[in-house]
Parts: sequence; C-alpha cells; structure tokens
Amino acid sequence: MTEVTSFLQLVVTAMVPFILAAQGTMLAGRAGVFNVAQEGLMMLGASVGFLVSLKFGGNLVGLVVAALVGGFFGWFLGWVTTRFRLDQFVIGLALFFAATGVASLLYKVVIGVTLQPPLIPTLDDVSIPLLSSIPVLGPVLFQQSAMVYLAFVVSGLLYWLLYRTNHGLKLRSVGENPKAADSLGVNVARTRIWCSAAGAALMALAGAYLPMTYTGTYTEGMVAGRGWLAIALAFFGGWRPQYILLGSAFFAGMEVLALRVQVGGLDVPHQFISMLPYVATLLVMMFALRFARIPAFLGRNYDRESRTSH
Amino acid sequence: MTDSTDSIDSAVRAPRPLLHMDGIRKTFGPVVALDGVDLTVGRNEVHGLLGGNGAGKTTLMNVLYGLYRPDAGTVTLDGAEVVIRDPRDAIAHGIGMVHQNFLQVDTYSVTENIVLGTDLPSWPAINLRGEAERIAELSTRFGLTVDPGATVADLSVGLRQRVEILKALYRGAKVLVLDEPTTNLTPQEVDSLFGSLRAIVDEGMSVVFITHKIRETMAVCDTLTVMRDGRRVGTVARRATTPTELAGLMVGDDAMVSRVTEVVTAGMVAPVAREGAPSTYAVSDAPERVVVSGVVARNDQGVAATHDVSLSVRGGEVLGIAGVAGNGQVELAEALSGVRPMVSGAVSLDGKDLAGAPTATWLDGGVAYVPEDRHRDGILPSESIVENLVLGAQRGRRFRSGPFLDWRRARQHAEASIKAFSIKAPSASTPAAQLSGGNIQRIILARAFSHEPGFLILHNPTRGLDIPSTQFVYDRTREAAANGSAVLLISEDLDELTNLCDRILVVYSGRIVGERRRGEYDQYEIGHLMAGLEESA
Amino acid sequence: MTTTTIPVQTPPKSGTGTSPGRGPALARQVASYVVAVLMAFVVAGVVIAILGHNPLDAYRAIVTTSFKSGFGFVETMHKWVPLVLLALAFTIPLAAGKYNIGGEGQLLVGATASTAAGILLADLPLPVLLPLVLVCGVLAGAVFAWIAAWLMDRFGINEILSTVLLNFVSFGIVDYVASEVWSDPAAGHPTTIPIGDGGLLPLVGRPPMHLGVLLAVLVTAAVVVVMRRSVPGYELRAVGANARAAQVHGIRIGRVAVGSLVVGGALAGLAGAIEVAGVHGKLIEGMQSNYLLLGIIIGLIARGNALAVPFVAFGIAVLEVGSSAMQRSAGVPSEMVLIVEALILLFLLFSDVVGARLGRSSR
Amino acid sequence: GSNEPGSSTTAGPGGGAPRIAAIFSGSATDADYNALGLLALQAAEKSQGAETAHSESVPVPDAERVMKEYLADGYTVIWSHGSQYFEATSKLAKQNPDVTFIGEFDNKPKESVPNLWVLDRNFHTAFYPLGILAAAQSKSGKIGYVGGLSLPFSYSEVHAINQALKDSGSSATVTPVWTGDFNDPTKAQQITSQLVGQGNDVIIGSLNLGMVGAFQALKGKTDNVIVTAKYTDKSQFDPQHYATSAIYDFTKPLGDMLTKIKAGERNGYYPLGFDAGVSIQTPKNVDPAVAAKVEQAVADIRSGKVMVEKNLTPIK
Ligand SMILES: Nc1ncnc2c1ncn2[C@@H]1O[C@H](COP(=O)(O)OP(=O)(O)OP(=O)(O)O)[C@@H](O)[C@H]1O
Ligand SMILES: Nc1ncnc2c1ncn2[C@@H]1O[C@H](COP(=O)(O)OP(=O)(O)OP(=O)(O)O)[C@@H](O)[C@H]1O
Ligand SMILES: [Mg+2]
Ligand SMILES: [Mg+2]
Repeated sequence: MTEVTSFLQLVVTAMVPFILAAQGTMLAGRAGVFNVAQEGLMMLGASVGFLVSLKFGGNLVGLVVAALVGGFFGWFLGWVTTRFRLDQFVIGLALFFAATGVASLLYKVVIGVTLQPPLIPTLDDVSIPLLSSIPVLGPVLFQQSAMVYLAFVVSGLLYWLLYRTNHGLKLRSVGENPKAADSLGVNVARTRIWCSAAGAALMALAGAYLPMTYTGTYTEGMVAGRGWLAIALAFFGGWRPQYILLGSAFFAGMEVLALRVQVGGLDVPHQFISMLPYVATLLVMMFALRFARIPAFLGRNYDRESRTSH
Repeated sequence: MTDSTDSIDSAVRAPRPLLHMDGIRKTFGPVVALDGVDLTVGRNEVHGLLGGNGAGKTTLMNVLYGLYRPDAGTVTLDGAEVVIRDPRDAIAHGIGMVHQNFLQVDTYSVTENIVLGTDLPSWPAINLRGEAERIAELSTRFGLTVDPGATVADLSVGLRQRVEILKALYRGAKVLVLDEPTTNLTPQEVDSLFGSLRAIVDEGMSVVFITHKIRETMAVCDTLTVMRDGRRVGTVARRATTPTELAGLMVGDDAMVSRVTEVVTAGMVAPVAREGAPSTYAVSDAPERVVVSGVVARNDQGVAATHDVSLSVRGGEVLGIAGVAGNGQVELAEALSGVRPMVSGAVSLDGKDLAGAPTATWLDGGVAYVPEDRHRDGILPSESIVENLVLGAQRGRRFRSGPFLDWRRARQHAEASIKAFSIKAPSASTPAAQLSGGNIQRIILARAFSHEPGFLILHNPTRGLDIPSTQFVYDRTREAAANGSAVLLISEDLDELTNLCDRILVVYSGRIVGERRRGEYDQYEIGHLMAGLEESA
Repeated sequence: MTTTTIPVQTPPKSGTGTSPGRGPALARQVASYVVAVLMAFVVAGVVIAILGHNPLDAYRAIVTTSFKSGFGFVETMHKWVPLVLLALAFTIPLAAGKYNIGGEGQLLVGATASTAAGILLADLPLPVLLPLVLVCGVLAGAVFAWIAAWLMDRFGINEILSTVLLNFVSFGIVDYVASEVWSDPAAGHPTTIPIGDGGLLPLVGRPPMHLGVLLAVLVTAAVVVVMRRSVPGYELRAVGANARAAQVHGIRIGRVAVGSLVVGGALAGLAGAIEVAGVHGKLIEGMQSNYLLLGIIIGLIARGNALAVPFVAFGIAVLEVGSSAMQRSAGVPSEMVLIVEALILLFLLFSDVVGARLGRSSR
Repeated sequence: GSNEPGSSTTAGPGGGAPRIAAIFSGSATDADYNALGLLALQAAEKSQGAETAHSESVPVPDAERVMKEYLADGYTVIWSHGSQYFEATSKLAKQNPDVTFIGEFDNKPKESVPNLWVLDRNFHTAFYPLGILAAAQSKSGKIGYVGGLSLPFSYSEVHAINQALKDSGSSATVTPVWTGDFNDPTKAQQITSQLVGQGNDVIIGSLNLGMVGAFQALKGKTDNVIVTAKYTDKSQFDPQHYATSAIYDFTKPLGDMLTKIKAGERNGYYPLGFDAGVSIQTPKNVDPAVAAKVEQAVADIRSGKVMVEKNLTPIK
C-alpha cells in the first residue's frame, strides 16, 4: 500500500464522524432548528452504541439503538422548541449536559470499575467488488467499513432529499421562512421535530462510530471536541450537504495531516501543528467562502400568531 | 351601534352565498381584534373589505385562512359548515390568500414558491419543469405574466404580487383573498391587477379585496363590507353607494369625514383647493436649501442604480419623485439621506457639503429620512416607543445628561409625541412591534419631525395607511414645508404626488427623465414618462 | 356580555420581552426560578434514589456547601468571578445579535498574557506589576476576540464558527506556553512557573478572598450601568433589535458589533487575568474549566439582562461548588451534576411557559 | 522494600481508623490510571479499616478547592492521584499541618514537608526494559513512541528508551510523537497508523485511554508490528500485536504509606520501582529470546547493575 493511499484511507476513516454530525446539524438547521448538543449526543451515541452492542450482540443493534436514543433527544429538542417555543440554544445546551451525564452514567452503571474493560468487535472493512480494485481510489473509497459507505450514502440522500424532492422543498422553506411555509399548508412543527430528531440520530451515529472504529470500547472524552467542530463545519459548508462533505474531507485531512507532519519529524512544536486545522479552516473561509449562507430562520422559533416572528 | 345601511345588507345578499362567516371573535391578550364579525361573499363577485388601520380586516381573513384560531364563530362554505384549523384546511376548501406582507421564500424561484406545500410526487425527483409550464400557462390566462424560473428575491414588488396570486390560482382557489394588494403597485400595475381580478371572477371564482382606498373599491368591487374597530359596520352594493358614504362608514364620525375629503377624493376629481396653506405658492422665491449634483449610487448587488442625478429643493418646497418601483428610488433616497455611500456626486444642505460623511453627521446636519419599509428600516420592534423615539438622537444633546441617556426626558418626549401625533398605544413603554402600521408610521414621523429637519425625505410615506393616517401625513408634510423645510417626496402613488408636490421629477432606470410643475400635471403623461416611453427635452 | 369564549390555547409570546422589571413581574420571575430549581431537584432526586443513593444527603451537600462555612462562601465567590465575567462576555455581544462562543479562548489567551507579564517582569513591585498583569489579560482577550470580529466584519465569517475554532487555537497556545516556554517541570501537568509576587491579587479576610472578587463586582456594576443607561449601550440594543433600522439612523452597526465582541473578549480576558493573579498564580492547562458553557447558560437564563447576570451566576456558582460536595458526601456519581444542571435549565424555561400562562389566565 | 502491605496493623474501627480522601483526574471506570487508584483505595478501605471518599474527574485548577472541602469534612489522609496535583497538594500540606497528604510526583522534590508523603512514579524505569524489547525486536530500526502531552515525565521515558537502545548497541531510532491528549483514542489511532506506515515496527505507547486507539490501528492487520502499553494489561485490545505493558499497581504503595502514617511516620519519599508497584508483563508475540532480554533488564535494574537515568529535559 502506498503512502498516499494509506494517508487518504485514514482521512476517509476520520471523515465519518464529521460527516454524520455535521450533516445532522445541517438537516436540523435547514428546518430552522439549531442543535448545539452535538458533543453530548456523540458521547451518548458512543456510550449507548457500545453498551448495546456489547449486551445485545452485534454492532448493528448498537447503531440502531444509538440512533434511536439520539433521535429521541433530537425529537425532544424539536418538540419543546416548537410546542412551547423554548429557546433553542438553552435547550440544546441542557441536552448537551444531560447527554454527557447520561453517557458516562450508563457506562458506570453497566460496566463499573474494572481493569479489563469488555470489548466489542470493531467494524470490518467491506470491499466493494470491482470498485475496490481501482488503483488508489479503490482502497481509499471502496475498502472501508460499512459506516463509511453509510456516511457517504447519507450525504447523497440528503442532497437528493433537500434539492430534488418535494419534501426537501418544504423542509428548506421551513428554515427560510416558516410563515410562508405555514401559509401554504406545510406543517412547520412536524417538519422541525422530525428534522431535529433525524439530525440528532445522525449525531449519535457519529458518536457510535468512534467505539466501533477506533476503540472497541467507550472511553470518556473520546469525542474530544469533534461535536463542537461539527457546528463549525456546518457553517463552513454553508449548510449544504455537498459542501459539508467537502468540508469534512478538509477537516479530517487537516487532522490527519497535522499528525503526519509530526511523524515525518518536522521540527515544529507539536502544539502549533495541532492548531493547524483550525487556522487553516479560518484561512480557507477568508479567501474562498463568500458564499456562506445560513438558513434565514436558523435558531429561531416560529409562532404563527406572533407579529414579530417573521 | 346600529347603522342605517343594514337595510341594504339584505338587498345584496345572494340566495346561497359562496362564503359566510358568522360571529367571528378573536382576541390577542387584552386586544379584541374581532368582535362578532359577519361576512357574506356571493358567487362571482369581487367583494371589497374596507376599513381603517386596525379595523380587523387582516385578522378576519387570517381566521378564514386558518392562520388564526377564532375564539368564537363559524365559517360556512357552499352551504356547509367547515372547520379550518390551519392553512392546509383552508387550501383544501379552496381558499387562497395573498397576504399583506408577502409570504415568500426569497431564495426560491417563482415555481418553487408556487408549488411549495403541494403534494407533488418526489420520486425519482420533483418535476419542477412540468409545473413551470403549468404556471406559465396560468399566468398568461389571467394576465399575470412572470418568469417561472426567476428567483423571487430579484423580482419587483409588482411581480411578487403576481406570484402570490398565482399561488392561489395554482391551487384552484374558489375564494381568493387579497390583502391590500395595491399598496405596492403603480397605476399601470393596479389596472392590470384589476383586469386579472375580473378574469378570475369570470372564471367562476370570488375575490375578497381588502383596501383602504375608496377609489379602488369603486373601480373594481361589486359589493363592499366596511369594518371599523373589529366590527362590521355595513355591507353595501357598489352601485348603491357613494365615496362619501363609504368614508362616513369607515371613519364613523362626520366631523372627521370632512377633514379627510382630500384623501377620499384623491385622483377622482380635480385637486380640491387647499385652504390654510396659502404661503406655499411663493416657494419659487425661496432660497435653494438642498443642492444635489451628479449622484451615482450602487444597489446591494453593486450595480449602479442611479445615474448622475441632480436636483435642488427650495425651502418650503415639496419636490416629488415619481417612478415605477425599482427604478433607483431606494438607492436615491438612501444616498440623499446619507445611509448609502455614494459612488460620486455631492449633496449639500444650506451650503454645507455632506457627501462622504457618516450617516450620523447627516442626521445632525438636519436631514431626516422616512424610509419606505417602516418595519424593516424604521423601528426597533422589540423596543418601546420611548426608545424608538430616541433612535438617531441618542448622541445629540436632547436626551443626554453627561455620558448617559436621560430616560426621564425621553419618556416625557414620548408622551408628548404620542399626544401630538395621536399615536394609539397602551403606553409609552409598549413595544413598537405591537402597534399597527399607521401608528408605527406616526412614530417614525414624530421622530423625523423632532429633528426639526432642514431636508425631509419621505419615501412612500402613506403606503398601507388608512384614510385618517394618510391625511395626517399629508398635513404634517405641508406643515414641514410651511416651516421652511425642503421636502423630497418619493412616491409611487401619483395621486399623492399631484396632490402634495410643487414640482414633480420622474425617474426611470435611475435617471431623471422629466419634470412637471404644479398646474401642468397630467397623470397620463407622467405615467408615460414613468414607463420610459417618452424622453422629455 | 356574552362569555362564550372557547378556552383556546394561546401560545406565549416569544420570551424576549425585556421591559424593565416592575414589582409583580420581578416577583413572578424569581418565583419561576425557584419553582424550576425545585422541580429539577425532585426529578434528579428520583434518579439518584434509583441509583441507590440518598437524594436528601446529596442536596444537603449542594445547598449547604457554599453557606455553612466561610470557606465554602469564599470558594463560591471565587467561582463566581469567572462565571459572571464570561456570562457578560457572552451577553454583551448577544445584545447586538452576535454569539460569542469564544469566551474560553479569550480567557485562556488573557491568562497567557497575564502570566507572561507576571513572569517576565516578576521583580516589579505590586503597584506596578498587578495592574500590568490585569491590563495584559484584558488586552489579550480583547485582541483575540477582535480577530473573530475582524473576520466577521471584513470577510463575513460567521462569528460562531470563528470563535469556536479560535478556542481550539487557544488550547494550543496554552499548551505551548505551559509546556515549552515557561514550563514548570515539577508540575506533572502543563503549567508555567509562578508569576512574580507583585502580580498576585491581595487577599483579604479569613478565609482569604482575593480582591478580584471586588474588581468583578465593580466591573459588573459598570457593565450594567453602561448597558442600560449609556449611549453605547443603547446603540448596542438598537443594533440587536433591528440592525437595518439602527444603520439608517446613523448607528455604525459594523463598529457596534465588532465593539461588542471586543468588549466581551476584554471581559473574558479579565477573567483569565484574575484566575492567574487571584487563584492560581500561574498558567495551568485546563484552567478554563467549563466556564464558557456555564457563562453561556447564565447569559441565556438571564435573558440578556445584564442586571440579572450576577445573580444567576451566583446561583450557578453555588451549584457548581455544591456539586462536588454531593459526590463526596453522598457518593452520588459526578455525572449526576450535569444532569441536575440540565434539568434546572429545562425546568427554568418550562416554568416560564407555565408562568406566562398563569399570568394570562389570571387577567 | 521489606514491609508487607497491611500485615502490621489492623486497627479496629473507632480506634483512630484513618479517613482517607482521594482525588482522581478522570472517571474511575477508565480501566486505567484512575481505576488503579480506586482499586488501591478500596483495598486500603478493607485492609486498614479506613473510611474512604473520592472525587473523580477533578480538573487541575479545581484540585485545591476539592481537597480543601475534604479538609473541611475532617479527612485525615488526603491522596491526590496524579502528579498534576502535586503543587496544590504540597501547598495545602503546608497550610494544614494536622492532616497527612500523599502526593504523586515524577522526581524527588527539593523540599520536604513534614506531613507530605511523596510517591515518585519513576515512569522512566519501566521504559528502559521496553527500550530493550524494542531494540531486540525492531527489524526496521524504527521505533515509535506515542505520548499525549509533552510533559517532563514523557521526556524521561524517551530518554530511557534511548539509553536502552544505546546499552543494547542498537542503531534503531525513536520517533516521539504527541497526540496532545492522553485520552483521545482517535488521534492515537491515526498517529499509530501513520507511524506504522512510516515503517516503525515497535510502538511504545505512553497514553491512558488513548492507548485503545493505538491498538485499534493495527487490529486485524497482518503487519509485523508490536505495541506496548502502560498502566494496565491491555492485551485484550489486540492480542495479535500486543507485546507487553508497564503495569502499575498502587495498592501496595498506598498500603505501605498508610501503614507508616499510622505508625506516626507522616512524611517520606516513596519511589515506585520494580519492587514496589511496577512490573513488566512477560512479553507476548515476541521471540522467547527477546522476552528473556527484557526479564534480564528488569533483573539488572532491580539489582542495581543498570541505573536508568532520570532525564527530564525536553526532546528536540
Ligand atoms: N461552501 C461553498 N464552497 C464553495 N463554493 C460554494 C459554497 N457554497 C456555494 N458555493 C458556490 O455558490 C454557488 C451557489 O450555490 P448553490 O447552488 O448551492 O446555492 P443555492 O442553490 O442558491 O442555495 P440553496 O440551494 O441553499 O438555496 C455554487 O455554484 C457554488 O459554486
Ligand atoms: N398577531 C397579533 N398579535 C397581537 N395583536 C394583533 C395581532 N394581529 C392583529 N392584532 C391587533 O388586532 C387589531 C386588528 O388588526 P388587523 O391587522 O386585523 O387590522 P387591519 O384592519 O388589517 O389593519 P391594517 O389596515 O393596518 O392592515 C389591531 O388592533 C392589531 O393591533
Ligand atoms: Mg441549490
Ligand atoms: Mg391588515
């Protein structure tokens, strides 16, 4: 395996949590729900995904349950912010706290103190026949775990959903001008709630990916700020699935590159190298991104009978 | 309150009306917006809904459209009682509504805005091209031409209006509600809209047409319902009524009616002689207070929107600028008020050059600006009336004590303004957003006048205002001129311009293409200039 | 009078009404806070009981830690300082509609600059060094926030994005300074050597409380006055209420937004400086704790009302200080604290809704 | 060491049994450093009849406050588990002469405090045999060292490895890399993958929870690479590539210190070493000859034949 190939393979592997969490953020955001609980939901997804896989056999079950639990949190966010119009930011932070607490608490209750933590098998690489034998691209893109394919497929589906379907047309209108959407019979509350739920489910999947790829077990702090970065990434990608995919490649690429530089023995303090991804992101934004647009109603609650909410 | 017009009601009521609303009541907290209102709309008719600001017209129609839930009352359509919980129900029952503030997704194309909310199939992809053809076909049928592929943010107000109507037609509405559709339109556009309304009625639909403008109701409506203060005060057939009677119904107070005849009759008869403003005809001798030369300003997209505009305004003069919306008026108004930076050109007030200075300097120098979009540019919605009246003067000496704002003085000023400008509000600490459009405009005027402006720029100052409020604006504008201000009135309402202005300039494509003086006004001719059809020498 | 009104559920007005608190309104607000805290404790208590611990012991620990001893109170005040400053660092830009999520980075960079001054000029006497240490922190925080503000103003980069990313940058800066530049090899953690004694805030009382508390009180009072009464405060609110209208009326919205972020950064930088000069005497990696999140939460609970910020911050400080006591004396897992905090937030918002409904139906 | 833990005294309850409080840097469920701490604490509770309490996930800046709260609650022995707390611990010790403190450190402190026991973790000692292992095992001559933060103790570990390479006459080189976080397995996975990709065939890990990721980088791969770990037995993470671990155990050191404290010896210096708290697991997945060399190195250090230098200077 050439060095380039292995580098790119690492990048693609590292993209997955960014893709899933940022697409989740984007999906909810395009419907106007600004979720800020990514970091917590990813931890919850990691913990639940691991524990369920361990206790009920099989990563698939773990992933499904993690997505459901995450989805429940997202549903709650959507529900209280539409039904009671509670502040999205506050609820999001409350959910961040709650999810973080529950994640560790669950592990503590189920596993407890041990020097031999139980493990789940990590995801196997699935080679796609034919495609995986393309030079460079094959091993990079088509010899990965099922979650990698899932992340890309989800991105493609989201693009299709948002821009090619009637549901997408309605969905985006809810995040742009809910009053207009409402006046045409689009169910604003339902759209928001489900987008929020589905978005949070993706975030939980992003978290569940970590134990199933990097560790085989849940470790505290394994999310390590990637949830917060997912928010940045949603802005970076202009709240569009296609650019979020590109942005994930950029973020993951910078993350892996930063370490690569150290391995290559470059004599720069590693602290500076670790800043590289963030500084580079800002530089790219400065020079390349005049396009960044955010959903006009992002983070605001819609009240049909209020005069101020449009 | 019983009205003499009730006898007419039974006369105009068709045997089985298309729509009947009965005893609708709606409150917003302490405000009773609708107090048991009835409305009956017959088949194939344009039904006018007339009333002043805050009469409850919009609220009543929002109830019909399912946007508001009534506290009491029933709706009957085609003889069957229906329950309308949300717009989805309304649409399903064949009700379409064009809202006062357009409800459009700015980033969407015309087609996307129109098909939004329907059940078009998504698999394998939504077929917008097919729908665009349908829309094009509809728009030719009803004379509502618009490019289905254009992004609505790029459309003029008139075209946006058409999109709104097309939305309803596309859904096969039986009853089409238009909430003050003409406030944003030029005379030509109004005519074309009325043509379309007739076409719509001819195809078997009914139209509810909300307006303040008696002239318009007389032009297009078959039947009229007049509302005041959340009540229906009468329903009359157009043929059996007169503008004065309608004004009486709307205003509800005969003394008042005589004071607003100017507005009521604007554009219908020759301008009434104005008493009480005799000195204004001497303006030609007054000194030129404002001199504008060679102004070039760009629009938000960075394209030059005004070209080399030069003009001057004398003290005491009301100079009008006529033009179809989107011909650089916004940019001109903002450039002349110091809000938008100019590319080149000079503006001076009383000999003091203002070009290039920050907005605050213009304000201090005596330039006051009443923007066209009062909600967007005029008020701080969540802040109180007191705070709104301080806006722009916060750095001046009037409301300051040391480094701090003197809120006591600001409140006194607000209370005085509320009285002087007859602002209807529970108190001075009411947030501006809770007020009706007319009252918001009064706040903006109060603020502008309290600056004692040397140069007053008014952009569409009466758009969407009811008769008393419009009259109020007219009176205040004249008063400012009489006090020696140079007044620039940019308006799309020709009636208004010919009524108020000593001189009218016509803009087309950001250039001044004609000038007319009082006495030589001919609306038809000015309309031609506005359409860019005639170059004046 | 017909009273056939159908009891429709009129939803509450979006909770942005910031009209100056009148008596009953204030009482209702305080009541809603109390109810929320009680509800949160009841629900969390059920969870604690299910986990096999005694909720009453747990809560006794939380509630009494701050007040049963002078020591607890001083610790609470020491925690209050960064909380209130970071809450203001979030609240001030929020008034102009800008989200400063970078308080953490601004605090750290401020602390780094303070430490640098305190180490490089360690020999200066207190009257010179201490002000220098504080000013360096304030300036550094302001500059760091200005970067985000500049990116926003000049390039249109969303401030949430830039401030979040700059937080990560600040971690690298602190790590570098604390493990390479002035590393204290004996610390077993990225920590700098101590700053000069002249840079330390004087302690007063028994148990000793650093004077940063007083400083924070003064700064908070000044912010409250400026926000409510001064011209810049008014312009800030105007921009937040309607930026376009503010611009049309002569307010330079770009400057106001940038200024609000810079002032926010300065306050966060001051928090960093006080942590260095008052609490740690040096730069320690991780000294930002979870102040950013708590600051945001405080700002949001206070609804952007600068006057409410110090009080809410005090409540959160009590909770934070009490929470570790809960783990200690009742054996409740530390994660429970997070859950209690989440519940308080939730119930606070809910009690608002309920309060608004009650308020309406009693009319 | 001559003391058997817990053999000398078992004071009955009420007979002045110590009240021990401990603070940990992370969750005790980490199956790593903090779990070791909690197990030691629980053992002390049993053997000493002590009453114990502990706080988990105590951030460094909060350590002083949390310990003060324990002081206020009347605990008689306070143990801060982690050298990041040492400063705060020694400061409090000076302020509270009646309470006995146990602090951890990576050196012998210059001053001695009358009521402070110092546990010197001597991490470098254990990394010498790991260096021997690497020297004997590496075919490529490239050895990767994966650290978290670039702290002095990490430097001492790298120096010890270098010393071992020199002593065994190997020309292999060590590449130290830092993930910036002892507990971020994702970064550890990525960096390990890259180290392996660069031809490093021995990976010496000095991480906490991050270590799990380092193993994951190789799991299921056929590369001829071995990985060593720290603190606990981590063989289950990747039995195929796992070689050994520098195992730490705080039960005995804590027990010893408590016993002495009970006997009135309220301060002292307790160095960890192969007699006390440290051991090297018998290497797996390597030649028996290589394993023997490691055993030999341990024996040499024990006997004093080899002195592992404690060099805390930064690596360039
Ligand atoms: N994040 C980005 N990175 C790079 N280029 C971008 C980005 N966002 C937009 N662009 C560029 O801007 C153009 C417009 O983008 P796009 O077609 O997605 O916008 P849109 O369809 O108007 O927005 P939306 O579909 O969200 O309403 C594209 O041609 C693309 O080249
Ligand atoms: N969403 C709302 N919240 C609170 N009060 C409202 C709301 N909508 C309308 N009102 C109040 O109800 C009354 C009727 O308002 P409505 O908008 O129906 O009047 P209108 O006849 O349409 O006036 P205009 O000519 O200004 O459009 C007014 O007093 C208004 O302040
Ligand atoms: Mg698009
Ligand atoms: Mg209306």
